[in-house]
Amino acid sequence: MSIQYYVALAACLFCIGVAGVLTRRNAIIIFMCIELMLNAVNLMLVAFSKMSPAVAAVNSSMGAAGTDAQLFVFFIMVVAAAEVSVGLAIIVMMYRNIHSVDINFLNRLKN
Amino acid sequence: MTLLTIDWGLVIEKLVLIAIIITASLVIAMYATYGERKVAAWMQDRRGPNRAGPFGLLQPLADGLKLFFKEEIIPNTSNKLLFILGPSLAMLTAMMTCAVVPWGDHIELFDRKINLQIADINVAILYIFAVVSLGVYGIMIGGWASNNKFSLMAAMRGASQVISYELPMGLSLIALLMITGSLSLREMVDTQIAGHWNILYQPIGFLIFFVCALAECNRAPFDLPEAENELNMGYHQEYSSMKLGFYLFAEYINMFISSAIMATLFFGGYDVPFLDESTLSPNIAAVIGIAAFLLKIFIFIFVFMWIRWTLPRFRYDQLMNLGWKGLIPLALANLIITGAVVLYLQQ
Amino acid sequence: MSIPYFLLDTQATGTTSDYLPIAIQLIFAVGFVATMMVLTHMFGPKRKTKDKLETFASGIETHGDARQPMAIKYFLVAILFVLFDVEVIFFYPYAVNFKSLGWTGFVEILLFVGFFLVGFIYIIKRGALKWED
Amino acid sequence: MNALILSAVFGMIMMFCSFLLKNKESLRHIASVGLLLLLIANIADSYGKHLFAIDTHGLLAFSKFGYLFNSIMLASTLVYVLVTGKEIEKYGKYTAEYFTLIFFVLCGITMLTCYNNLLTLFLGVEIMSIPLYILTGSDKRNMKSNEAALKYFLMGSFSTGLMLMGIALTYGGTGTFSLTTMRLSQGLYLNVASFLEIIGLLFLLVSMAFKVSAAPFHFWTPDVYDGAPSVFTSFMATIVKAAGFVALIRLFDVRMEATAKAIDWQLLVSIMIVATLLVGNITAVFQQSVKRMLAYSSIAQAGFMLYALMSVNDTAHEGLLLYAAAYSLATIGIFAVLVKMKDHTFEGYNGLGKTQPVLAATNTIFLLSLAGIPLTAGFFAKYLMLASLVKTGTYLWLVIVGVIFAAVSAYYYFRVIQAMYFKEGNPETEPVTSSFKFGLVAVAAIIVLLGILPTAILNWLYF
Amino acid sequence: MIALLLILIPLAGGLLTFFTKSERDAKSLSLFTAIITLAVAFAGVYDLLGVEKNTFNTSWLSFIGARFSIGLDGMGKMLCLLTAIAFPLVFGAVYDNTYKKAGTFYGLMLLMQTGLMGVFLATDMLLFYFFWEIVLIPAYFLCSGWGGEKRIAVTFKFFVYTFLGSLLMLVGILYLYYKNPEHSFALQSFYKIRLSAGEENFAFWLFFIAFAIKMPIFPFHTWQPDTYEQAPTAVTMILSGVMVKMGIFAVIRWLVPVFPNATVHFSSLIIILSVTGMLYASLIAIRQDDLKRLIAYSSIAHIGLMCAAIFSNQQVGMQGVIIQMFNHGVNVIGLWIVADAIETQLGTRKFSELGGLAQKAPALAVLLVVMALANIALPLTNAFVGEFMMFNGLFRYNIWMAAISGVSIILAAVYTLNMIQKTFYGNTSIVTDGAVEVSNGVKIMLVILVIVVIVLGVYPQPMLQLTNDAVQAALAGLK
Repeated sequence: MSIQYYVALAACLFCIGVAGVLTRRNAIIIFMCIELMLNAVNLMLVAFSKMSPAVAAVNSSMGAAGTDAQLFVFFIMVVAAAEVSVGLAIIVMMYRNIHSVDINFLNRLKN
Repeated sequence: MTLLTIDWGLVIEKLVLIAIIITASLVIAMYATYGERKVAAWMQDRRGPNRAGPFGLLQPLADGLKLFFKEEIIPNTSNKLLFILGPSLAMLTAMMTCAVVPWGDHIELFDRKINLQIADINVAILYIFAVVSLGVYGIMIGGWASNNKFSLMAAMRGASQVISYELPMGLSLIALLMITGSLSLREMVDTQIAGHWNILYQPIGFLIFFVCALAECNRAPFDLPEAENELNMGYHQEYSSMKLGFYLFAEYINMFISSAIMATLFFGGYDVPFLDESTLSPNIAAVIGIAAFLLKIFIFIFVFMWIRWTLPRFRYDQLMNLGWKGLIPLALANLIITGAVVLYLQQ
Repeated sequence: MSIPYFLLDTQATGTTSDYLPIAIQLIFAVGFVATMMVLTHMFGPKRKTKDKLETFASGIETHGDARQPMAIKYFLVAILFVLFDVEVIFFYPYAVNFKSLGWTGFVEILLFVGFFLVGFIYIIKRGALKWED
Repeated sequence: MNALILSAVFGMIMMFCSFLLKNKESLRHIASVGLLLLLIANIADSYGKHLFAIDTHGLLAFSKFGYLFNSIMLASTLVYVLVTGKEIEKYGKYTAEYFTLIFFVLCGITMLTCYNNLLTLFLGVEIMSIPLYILTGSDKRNMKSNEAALKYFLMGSFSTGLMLMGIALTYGGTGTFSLTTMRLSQGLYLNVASFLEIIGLLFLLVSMAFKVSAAPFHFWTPDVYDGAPSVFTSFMATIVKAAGFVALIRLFDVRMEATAKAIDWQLLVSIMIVATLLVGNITAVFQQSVKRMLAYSSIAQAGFMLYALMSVNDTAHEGLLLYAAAYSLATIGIFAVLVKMKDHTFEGYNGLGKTQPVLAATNTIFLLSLAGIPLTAGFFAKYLMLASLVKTGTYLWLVIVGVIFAAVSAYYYFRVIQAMYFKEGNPETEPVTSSFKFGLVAVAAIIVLLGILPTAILNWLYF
Repeated sequence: MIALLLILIPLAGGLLTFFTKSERDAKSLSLFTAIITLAVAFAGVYDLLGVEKNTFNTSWLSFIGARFSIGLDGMGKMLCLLTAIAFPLVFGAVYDNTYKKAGTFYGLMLLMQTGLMGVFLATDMLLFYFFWEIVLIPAYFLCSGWGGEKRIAVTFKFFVYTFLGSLLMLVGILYLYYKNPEHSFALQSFYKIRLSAGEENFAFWLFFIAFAIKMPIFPFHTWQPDTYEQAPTAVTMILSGVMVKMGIFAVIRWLVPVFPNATVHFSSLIIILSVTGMLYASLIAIRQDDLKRLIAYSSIAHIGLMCAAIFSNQQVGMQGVIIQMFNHGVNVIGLWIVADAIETQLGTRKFSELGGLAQKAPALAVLLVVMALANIALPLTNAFVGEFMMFNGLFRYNIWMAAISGVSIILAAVYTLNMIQKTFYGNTSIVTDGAVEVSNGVKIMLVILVIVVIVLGVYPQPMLQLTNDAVQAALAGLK
C-alpha cells in the first residue's frame, strides 16, 4: 500500500481527536481524544519512516538511520504514559472534589 | 491494489490452518476442563466425572451443551452492550493469541510448503503481549457492566493483578531476548533446535515467566478475582449461559496458549531432543514435532492443575507484593546478570 | 509549489502481507464469537422474572449502584503499570540489538535500569504499593 | 550538559530527601544549595569545563546563548527559591516533591536551550510541562487549583498533540528530525517537500504559542495562573514562559529563513504580536485582582518577547536573554510580595507603602521594571526587543504599536503603585521576616543594576 | 568633570536625603546639596576650571553602542544654571512648609534635579533618553504623593502622556540609530545622519510628539493645567520652571539639527499649532478663577510662542528662545512662589475669594507686580529681551503669524493685570481679612528673583554670548 493511505488515515484520526477536544465537555473523553491525536501522530511517523521519499533521500545522502521516527514513537509513548498518569491523577482529584468530570464546571474560575 | 494481487492459495491454506488450530485449541480447552476435574479428583482421591460416556469422556461436551442452551440473563441495571462485549472480548483475545505460535515445522502437501504457523511475524513476542494485555479488558468490562459490587470488586482485583504481573513477565523475557536476539518465535525455536533449550540459559527467567503466566490466567494460587469465599463467584457472577461459558472457556484456552508459549520460548517448541529431523521426511518430522510440542503443552497444563489443587490461595497484599517487590527486582537482576555474563563470554 | 510529496507513490512497502493471516484469524474469531452469541440467544429459554433480573448479592437486597469510587490503590497500580510498562518497552529494542551494542550499550542500559530503580524505590518508599492498611 | 544532567540528578536527590529529612526548612536549604551548584556547574560549562563527556549524536547542540540562558534561568530559580521558597511549604506535606518537580522543570528547560533535534525539543517541552501540571494542582483541597490543573493539563496536552503533528509533518517534509540535517539538506528538495514542512512548522508554531500563551492561544493562561498556588504561578509565568521563547527562537533560527520563500512568517508573527499585546494589555486594565492582572500582563509581556521572533538576529537573542532575566526577576519579586498579601485585589495593596515600606519600595521597582522604565532591567529588555525589529528595517508600525501598548501597560502596573503609596488603607500581610526583605532588596538591586549596567552582569556570565 | 559633578552631587544628596529621619535634616541637607550644585554650576558656566573639564565621556553600554558622554555647551550651560538656581530657590521658598515624609520628598526633588541636569548635559542620545525618563519618575511620585485631592488620576494622566511620548521617541532613536552609518548614539554623529525625505518626516514626528507633550504644545497640553494645579507647589515650580524647558531644549538640540528638512517642511504646521495654542491658552486663562490654573495656562501660551519661534528658523528667534527659556523659568518660579505663599497662608487660590491683599502684605504685592510685569514681558524686564527677539524671528518668518501671536501678548496683559487686580486690590474678603505679610524666607527668594529679572532685563549681553554657539549649531543644518 502506498503512503497516502496511512497519511490520510492518520490525518483523519488526528482531526477526529482535535474535533473531540474542541467539542466534548467530558474531561475523560477530551483526554481520550488527545491520546487519539498522539496515536495518529505515531501512525504518521511510522508511515513516513518507512515510506517517505524525503526520508529515503536524506538517508541516502546523509547516511542517517531511517529508524529515527520509530524511535520517536517510543518517546511519544513514554510521554503519553507520563501524561496519562498525571492527567488521570488530576481528573481523579477533581472528581473527588466536585463529583463530576464535566469541564463546564471550570467556568467557575472566570468569576 | 495489493489486495487484488494476493496469493489466494495462501489465503485458503491459512484459512484451513486457522480452522484446524482454533478447533484444536477449543477441543483441548474443553478437555482441559475434564482433565482438571480428573486431576482434582485424582489428587483428592476421588473419581471425578465418570457418567457421561466412557470414563466420563463426554462430560465436557455435556457441560458445553448445557451452557449453550441455558437461559441468558442480563441484569436490569447493567450496561447491556458492555455486558455482552465483556465475554466476547475475553474469548476473542484468547482465540487470537495462537496466531503466532509455531506448532511445528513445515509440511509439504499438494506441492506447497505449508508452514505450521498462522503468521510468522518478526515481532511475535510483542504481538502476544499486545493481545494478552487486551484480555484485561474482558474482565474489566464484564465486571463493570454487571453493576454488581462483587463483580466490580473482583474485576478491579483481576485487572490490578493482571497488569501487575505483566511487568515482570515482560522483564523476564528481556534476558531471553538478549540471548536469542530476535522477537520472532520461529527464529527462537530454530536457535533452540540448533543449540540448547533456553531453559538451560534462563532458569530464573522461566520461573518468573511461569509465575506470571499463572497470574495472567487467573489460576490458583493467584485466582483472587474468583475467590468464591470473598466475592461470591468473581467478576462473572452475573453471567449465565454461553457468556459464562466464554469466560470459563477463555481461561482454559489461555492456559493452553501460555503453556504453548512457555514450551516455545524455553523448551524448544516442537523440538525433539536428540533427534535429527533432517534425516526424516518433512511431513513425518512435522508430525513428530507437533506431537512433541503437544506433549510439552500437556505437561505444563498438568503442572498448572497440579499447582491449583496443591497450593492455597494468596492473600491480596501477598500477591501484589510478590509481583511488584519480588518478581520485578528479580527480573531486573536476571537481566543485568545475563547481560554481563553474555558480554563477558562474548569477549 | 509543486505537488505535495505524500500524494506521490512510494517505495516498496513493508511486510504487511505477514499480517494478513492475523486479519483472517481475527475475522474468523469474531465470526465464531458472534455466531455463538446469537445462537445461544436464540436457543436459550426466555422466562424473565423480576428477581432474575436483579443483581445478585448472595440473596440479600442490593444496595444502590455499584459504580462508586473505589479504593485509590487500584487506580495507583494502573498508573504505575502504565509508567513502568512503557519503561519496559524500552528494553526490547535494546535486548534485540544487545550483542552488537556491546559494553557501551550495557553501561547505558545500566543507567537506564538505575533510573528505573530510582522511580521504583521511590514509589515503594512512598507507600504506593502498600496494601496492608 | 552539566546543568542538564545535574538538574535531573538533583531532582532525584530531592525526591529521596523526602524520606531522609522531615524538616521542611532543611529541604529548602538543600534545594537552594542544589540550585547554586547547578548554576556554578552551568557557568563552568560555559567556560569550557564540561563535567560529562557524552556524545549526544547531534541531539543537542550547545552554544554560548544556551549556556547564558541557562545561567539566567537557574539564577532566577535560585532567587525564586530563596525569596519564595518558604511559601512552597504551605501546600501539603510534599515539599521535597515540589522541589523535585522544580528541578525536573529546570531539566526540561536546559534541554530546550540546547536542542538540536525535534526529538529533544519535544522531550524538553514535555519534561518541562508535565511537572508543572502537578505543581498547578498541588493545592489539592482547593477547587480553583484543581480546575486550573485540569485546564492546564488538557490545554497542555492538546498543544503537545499539535506539536507532535507538526513534528511528524516536518519529518515527512524534510526526512529528518535533526535541525542540522534540515539546514544542510534544504536545498535538496525544498521545492517539493516544503508544503509538508510548512504545515508542520505552522503546527509547531501554534503549539509553542500555546505554551508561551501568545494570543490567540492564550485563553487558558489567566485561569491557570489565577487558580494555581501563587508561588507556583510565579514560577510558571516567568522561568517556564521564557524557556518557551528560547525554544521557539531556536527553531526560528534554523527554519525561518529556509521556508521564508513559501510563507511570510513575519506577517504571521506580527499578527500574533498585535493580538497578544491587545488581549494582554486591554484585559489587564480591567482586572480587579492583582494576580489576574499579572496573568494578563504575562500575556502582554509574551507579546513583547515575540518581537524576538520577528527579527531573528543577534539583538533579538541578546534581547531575549535580557528580557527573560528582567521579566523573570521582576515577576518573581512581585509574586513574592503577592503571596504575603492576604487580599489579592488592588484594594488589598492600599497603604502598603506605610505599613511595609520595604515591600512597597521593592515592589515598585519590580513594577517599574515590568513597565519598562529606564534604570530598571525591563527598559533594556524592551529596548532590545524593539531595537531588534527596527534593525531589520521592516514592520516599523509594529514597533509603534508596541510602544503604545507599553504605555497602556503602565496603567495597570501603576495602579498597584498608586494603591501602595497614594491610597489610604491598612493592608493585611502575613508576617514578613527580615531575611525575606533582604531577599527582595537583593532582587531589586539586581534589577536596577541590570538597568544601569546590563553589560556588567552579562559579560561576566558570558566571557 | 564639572558635568559629572552636576549629576552626581544631586544624586548623592538625594539618596542621602532619603535616609534622613527628621524634617529639619532633610530640608537642610537638600538645601545644602542644591547650593553646592549651584556653585558647581557657576564654575561650569564660567569655565572656572577650564573648558576641557566640562565634558565627560566613558564607555557604558558597549553592546548597544551607547556611551556615557555628557558635556556643558552654551545652551546646556544656560539651562543647567537655571536648574541649579531653581532648586535652591524652591527649597528656600518652601522652607517653612511641612511635608509629610520630608526625607522622601526632598530626596525625590533632588533626584529630579539629577535627571534634569542629565537631560541638559547628555550628548549621547540614549543617555539623554535615560535622563528624560528619569525625570518623570520622581515627578510622578512627588505629584501623586503630595498633591491635591485629584492628584492620583491627574498625575497618572500626566505620566501616561509623557511616557507614551517618550516611548515614541525611543522608537525614533532606534530608527535613527540603525540609519546611522556610524552606529553610534553620539550627538555629533546624529547630526551627520542624512535621511531621505520620507524617513525624515516619519522620524521627525516620533521625536516631535514626545517633545510636544513635554512642552506642551496644543493639542498635547491637556495634562498640564490639571497637573500644575494638583501638584504640590514646590513641584509645580520645577515642572513649569525647568521641566517644560526640557521639551524646548530637546527640540533645539536634538530635533532641528537632526531633521533640518523636516523642520522646514513642517514648520508652518507647527507654528500654526503653537499660535493656536497660544491664543487658546490665553483666552482660557482669562476665564480662570484659580491662581494656579491661570499661571499654568499662561505658561502654555509662553511655551507656544517659544515653539513657534524655534520653527521660524531664524537665528534671532532661536536665540530669543534660548534666553527666554531661562527667563521664563525665573519668572514663572517667582509667580509660583507668590501663589504658594498665598495658598499656604490663606488656604485658597480662588480669585473670587481673594482681594485686597496689597493692604495686608504690601511687600508681597510689590514683588508680585514685578514678576507679573516680567511675565507679560514689559521692557526692562528680562522677558522683554527674549520675547522681542522671538517676535522678531516670527515676524521674519510670517507676518501674519507674528501678528496673531502678538494678540496673545495683549491677552497676557489682560489676564495678568486682572489677576493682580483681583488678588491684591479691591476690598478684602473674609478670607483675606486675617492675611499677614509673607515670611522673610519667601521675601528673600522673591527679591533674588526680582534682581535677576531686572539685571537680565537691562543687561542681557552675557546671555546672548553664551547661547550663540548653540544657535549656530542648531541652524547649521538648515542652511
